[in-house]
Amino acid sequence: METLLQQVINGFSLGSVYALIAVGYSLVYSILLFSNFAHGGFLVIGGYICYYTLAAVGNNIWVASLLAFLGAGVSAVLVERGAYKPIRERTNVTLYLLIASMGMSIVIENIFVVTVGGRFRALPPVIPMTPVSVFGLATTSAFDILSLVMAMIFLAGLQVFLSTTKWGLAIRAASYDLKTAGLMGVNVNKLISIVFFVAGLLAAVGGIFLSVRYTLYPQLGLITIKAFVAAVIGGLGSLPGAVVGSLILGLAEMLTAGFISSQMRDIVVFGMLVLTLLWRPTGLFGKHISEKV
Amino acid sequence: MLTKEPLLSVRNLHVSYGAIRAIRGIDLDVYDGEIVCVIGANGAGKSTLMNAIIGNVKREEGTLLLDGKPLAGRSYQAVAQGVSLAPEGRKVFAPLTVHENLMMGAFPIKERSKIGEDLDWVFTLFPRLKERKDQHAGTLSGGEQQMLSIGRALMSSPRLLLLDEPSLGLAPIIIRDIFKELKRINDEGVTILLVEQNARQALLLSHRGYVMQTGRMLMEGLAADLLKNPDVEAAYLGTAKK
Amino acid sequence: AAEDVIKIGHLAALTGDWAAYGQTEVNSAKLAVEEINAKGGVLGKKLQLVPYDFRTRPEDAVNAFRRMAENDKVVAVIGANGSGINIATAPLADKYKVPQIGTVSTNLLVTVDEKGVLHPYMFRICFTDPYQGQLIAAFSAQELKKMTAAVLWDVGSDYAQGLREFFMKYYDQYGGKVVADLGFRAGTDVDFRAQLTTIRDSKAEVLVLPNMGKEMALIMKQARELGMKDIIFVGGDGYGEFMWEIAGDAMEGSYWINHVAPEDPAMADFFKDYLKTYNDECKEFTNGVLAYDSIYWLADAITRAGKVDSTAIKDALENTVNVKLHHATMSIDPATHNPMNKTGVVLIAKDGRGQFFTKIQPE
Amino acid sequence: MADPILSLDNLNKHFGGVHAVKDFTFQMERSELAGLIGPNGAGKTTVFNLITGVYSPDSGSIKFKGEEISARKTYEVISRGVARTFQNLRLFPRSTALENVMTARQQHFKYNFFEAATHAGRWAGNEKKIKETSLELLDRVGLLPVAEQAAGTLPYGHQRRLEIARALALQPELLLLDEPAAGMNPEEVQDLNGLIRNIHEDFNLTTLVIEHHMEVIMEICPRIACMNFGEKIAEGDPDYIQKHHEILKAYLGEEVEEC
Amino acid sequence: MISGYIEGIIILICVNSIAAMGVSLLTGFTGIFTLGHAGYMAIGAYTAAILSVRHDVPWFAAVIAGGILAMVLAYLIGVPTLKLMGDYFAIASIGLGETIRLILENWQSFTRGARGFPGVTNFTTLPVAAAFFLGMLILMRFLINGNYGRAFKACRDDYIAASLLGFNTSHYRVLSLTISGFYCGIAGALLAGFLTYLQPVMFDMNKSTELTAVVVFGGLGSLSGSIIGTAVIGMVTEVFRPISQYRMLIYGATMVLIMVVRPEGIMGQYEIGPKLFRSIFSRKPRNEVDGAHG
Ligand SMILES: Nc1ncnc2c1ncn2[C@@H]1O[C@H](COP(=O)(O)OP(=O)(O)OP(=O)(O)O)[C@@H](O)[C@H]1O
Ligand SMILES: Nc1ncnc2c1ncn2[C@@H]1O[C@H](COP(=O)(O)OP(=O)(O)OP(=O)(O)O)[C@@H](O)[C@H]1O
Ligand SMILES: [Mg+2]
Ligand SMILES: [Mg+2]
Repeated sequence: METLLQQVINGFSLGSVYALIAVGYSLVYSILLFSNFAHGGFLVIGGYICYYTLAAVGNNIWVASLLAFLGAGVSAVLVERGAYKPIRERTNVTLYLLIASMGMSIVIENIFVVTVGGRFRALPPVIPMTPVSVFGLATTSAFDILSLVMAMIFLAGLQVFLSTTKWGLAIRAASYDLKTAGLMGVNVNKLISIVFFVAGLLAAVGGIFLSVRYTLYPQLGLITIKAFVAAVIGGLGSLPGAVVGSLILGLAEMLTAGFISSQMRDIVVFGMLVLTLLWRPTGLFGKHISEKV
Repeated sequence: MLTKEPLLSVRNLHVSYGAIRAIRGIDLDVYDGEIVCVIGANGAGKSTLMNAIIGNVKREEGTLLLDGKPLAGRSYQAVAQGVSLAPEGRKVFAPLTVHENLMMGAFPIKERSKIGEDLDWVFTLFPRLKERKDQHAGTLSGGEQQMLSIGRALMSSPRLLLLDEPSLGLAPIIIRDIFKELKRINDEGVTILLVEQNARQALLLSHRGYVMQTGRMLMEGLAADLLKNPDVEAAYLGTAKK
Repeated sequence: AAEDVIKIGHLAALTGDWAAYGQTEVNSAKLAVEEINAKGGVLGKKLQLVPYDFRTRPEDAVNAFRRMAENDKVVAVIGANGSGINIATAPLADKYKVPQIGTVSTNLLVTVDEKGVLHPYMFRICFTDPYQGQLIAAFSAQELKKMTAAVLWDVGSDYAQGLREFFMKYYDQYGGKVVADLGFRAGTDVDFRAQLTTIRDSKAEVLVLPNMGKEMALIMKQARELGMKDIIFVGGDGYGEFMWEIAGDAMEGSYWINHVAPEDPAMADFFKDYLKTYNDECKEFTNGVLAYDSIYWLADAITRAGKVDSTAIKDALENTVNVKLHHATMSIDPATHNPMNKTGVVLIAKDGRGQFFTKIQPE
Repeated sequence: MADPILSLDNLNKHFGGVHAVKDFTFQMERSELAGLIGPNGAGKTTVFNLITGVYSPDSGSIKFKGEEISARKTYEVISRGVARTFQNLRLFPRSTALENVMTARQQHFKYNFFEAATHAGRWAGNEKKIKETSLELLDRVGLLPVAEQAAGTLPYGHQRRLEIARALALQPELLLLDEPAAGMNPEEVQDLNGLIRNIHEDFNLTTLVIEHHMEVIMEICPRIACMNFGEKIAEGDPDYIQKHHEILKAYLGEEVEEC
Repeated sequence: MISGYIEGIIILICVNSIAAMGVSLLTGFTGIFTLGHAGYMAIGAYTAAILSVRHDVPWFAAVIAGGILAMVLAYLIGVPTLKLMGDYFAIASIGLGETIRLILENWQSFTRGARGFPGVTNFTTLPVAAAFFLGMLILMRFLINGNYGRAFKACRDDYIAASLLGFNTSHYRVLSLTISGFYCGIAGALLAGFLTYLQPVMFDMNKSTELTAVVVFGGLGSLSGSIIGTAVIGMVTEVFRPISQYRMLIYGATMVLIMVVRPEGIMGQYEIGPKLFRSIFSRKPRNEVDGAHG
């Protein structure tokens, strides 16, 4: 019983880190309808900016995260402007964007490899890691609670923005048809830049949390694959789906590793992904609008 | 009725798609308060002209003025200047509901009360849309989508309304209603530039008309004159009974 | 001109997941080359290092090896930091008759194939998986006298798989009992609390970690967070000083069975020079030291061969007896091309760094 | 009707709260040319979708050549001899006009996988025939000059005709045309009328046309059915339809009264 | 005589091209995007290795067996999963590819796990690789020219329209995946014979990504494009070998650059052949048409 509780808590804690990443990824997906594999890169950028600012200004997490948010957000916008915009202006086959984003993720990773080296670095414990006991039965840490809360705050904020403001509506319209959205008077490029900025910012939040919890190195972005899987389970483009999918994935990983087989952890994860999709081809929260002929 | 300065003036417009030169030097004027229609065979470049005016395709060459000021080259800026287009092929936002589509049309409008009024107006114009307020636009019938597309263009309260084949796929009675309504909108001060295959009805509605052929302007004149022109009659009006 | 330099190839992962280790290796080997050249080189010729990346992929390494052997005409190759790579390049070393020294390639199959036939041109400077596995088992069972152990290892790593296998074998022989044997996958797994919770429940006294540094550090940190206060961590040569940054206090009291100790007086100059030259500490010091000494070993072999000829160098490497290097005195078993009787150094993590604890050498 | 090729019996289809097709009964005799009209949203396209298996009916039966096809998959229906065009164009935009037609034409010239992979056996002969007949069809709809142009770059009216050619290439027994004249000017509509008539005569094809252009329907369709709100409200010859009070009110408007 | 180094590069390009042809059929011609085809290469590689080393099966038979097993597996996986569309299939295919690798890692008694499978004979010499490459290329070109090719493209461009032209689209989707599985299986088996040693990491997601990447920037729907793409990427990594650290940076930048400069890929949908030359010399307009999302 205690073990189960502990594993469930472990699962939520892992899931909440995935959620921070998955929300940003889903946000970009929801507008450009492609999987931005460079998302992991923004996360790493955020992590390194935070690391070096902390070193430079002494452990002031506020300044450091602010700079990290800005830096990752701006890099995301620059990547969009430099690499994606020329492509989407010429074609709407999203596969091209996807390959460009894969290339971009390799570029970002290796920029860090050649400049700061491949070494593993750890952020000082700027986010409290104090153990928190859950009814004396299991332990978690302040950190985990904080990351879950952060994920929820961002989710709620974005959700309100998307469903109640006219810019949110514009994002949804643009995700279907950029050109026609332009005909409605929407400055599509500006809109996309905003979306990428927010996504980059979210990635930086994830990057800081990941670097504090785990460690920081150029390949850290790899973990986003799991977050993608989570987002797909939840339904691509759906933000609540991204969060729910993340929590489910985290739970599944921990329970499998704890009770079934630690080696089979990923098999179960991917098996679950496939089964979910076979049951609901657009994920748990994904909308499927049948095409009218 | 005609003022001296045209509301929209197009001079020497050129547009190409790769090697295809879709528009090769076109001049066109639309005066404030007018309804002008452009007719021409398939592939003449009518849709390209509309898209070029609103900045949906890149203009290669040419000057476009709206009210004497340069017309912006990007669609969102053109919309802000008071131009709006109901594009060919409807182009409704399929995953959004009818209501959300109309709200997208009202994107440049700031005052909420104005949006509400316009919405009511569009709904009285197309009662079917009101019935289907919360249906996803992608599942509407062809004609319903056409109504939505026109309604959406009206929602931005444009000074210059561009319509690319508004009658496409509509039932005769609806076409008649829409043409009547266009007349009324026009009377209320909205200038209209119209592309139609339904040339006879369009000319009947319009003040002036242009005839396009393979990227060039073949003719222009008062609508009534064009209707009577034997060449136009033979080529574009058909021998439809009247 | 070209006659005056002796080219030595270096296969090192400079990109990808192992980039940190590979970069340190190249830096260290370069240091050795410069030192030797400053003292006049070998046989009156200067050494020149030709480092190639292999993207952590065997098929890339194979091309790199061919290029070194054919285009660059290297006389010998050191590296790579990964046994799998060496297994893939071993047939090429034999074919081109270019000797290769594995730096941290502990898999048995690097020097002999699975039928026991020796690859005449493959050597290694480190000890082997069975030997290191035995050292860990002996240390846990005999020195620490802890008879229940858990293993948590990277299923995707050949190194971890080998070490775990031999640890389990010898631990059993020494009378110990493995009460939990759990896996994970580096790369996408960074959270090990599920496995650790199971290990906590298994009441193991020792947690054996046959992995790379990042994962081991994360495991220790997360174990302490889960309140596993008493379990003793024992690991292998994946240890690196950078782990302190990640795991912090959780490192304290852990033991590491390694090739070398960072405070080894014989290595002090090297660490100092490294810091001076690269303005960075040599934190992946095992890789650094072994790459550094591989160059010295090679230089010695070339000198003994008396000519710059790959086959002669190979013979000289094979006949290495009591050659004094910095971290150890080398003798090579001609039958297996493994170093003989290399003592393991046990480090204890204390006061923020790895410190010499004891030497072990089971029979 | 003696031996109807197509027989729709009491079809019903709901979408959420919308009763798109309601107790719809309709039959077509072999080689008949009939029209289907009705206000926007009346359910005409849905009837086509039901026949071709894009949707399955909530209730009712669809018999084609005597066989019940309402539970069949789309491709199975098509392979039994039905072809259609689309209200919203559905060409393969990146392929050339010729390829578009050939893709449909090949359904009648099959060869097996082995022949395809080795170009042995029937491959060469069939490929040649596929191309020849496709070119003929393109010629027929007047698109031969643009045979090698990517379909997506053709003007709208040409794309509509290409769709007809592509549907014909299937050599169907029943052809369903969904607003073939949309986007055409009166002159072109006249050509289209001729085309539909010719096709109908030459291939002896059963044809059902949905149109809002009265000059198409009234001129070429001896029998016309009219729908409103999913129901069939009238059926008869053009004269009958043009005078039908309800149709005038709901669909044609007074304008037709004038003439 | 060419040097062994160049020979090695050519062999690898031949082998990778075979896999790329398979992915090209699936992604370029059928419009199904995959990120897991390294898994099928792994199946082919391990089958060929185990058969030839443990059971003394002649290498040629072992290679074919590798291809066939990968094909069968692709079929079994395809039937349920090809119901998924677009990115959903792509992300699921990551899972499938990784699962294959995981099984190889965990089934140590059979595959020796991460420590790798050594001792395969070096049967993939240049003539063997070249012969397979040519044979597989001809087979694929033949297949694509004609009914099957048009059917695949129809499914790619508009699967609703395709089914309304009488194509059983799910049949063609599965067929396409099955054939591509065969191609990747053969490629994997040849890789085993080239390297003589296998490790599961060789077939990780990076490998899958690379396969799809070369197909996309060769040009979707162009077989010769896929081969050119493979060669370009192979050359980029080799040419920049001396600046090892920057190599991957250049590799990634190349990927981005090709997409930005020529989003339709190096070859667009054109093939090297008489048609291309005719279209170059007659200067017929080549304009791009927007396809659907995805
Ligand atoms: N995206 C495109 N790419 C290439 N060529 C195009 C594109 N769009 C249009 N064209 C070409 O430009 C020319 C003009 O087309 P346009 O659509 O403007 O004609 P139109 O007068 O609107 O015809 P229709 O009456 O059929 O709508 C045609 O030759 C057409 O083939
Ligand atoms: N998939 C769907 N989901 C929800 N409603 C649908 C769907 N398909 C059609 N409808 C509704 O069913 C009704 C009938 O549509 P249908 O397309 O058959 O009309 P139609 O007679 O072809 O009209 P038009 O002449 O305008 O094309 C419409 O009101 C439409 O909104
Ligand atoms: Mg047009
Ligand atoms: Mg319809």
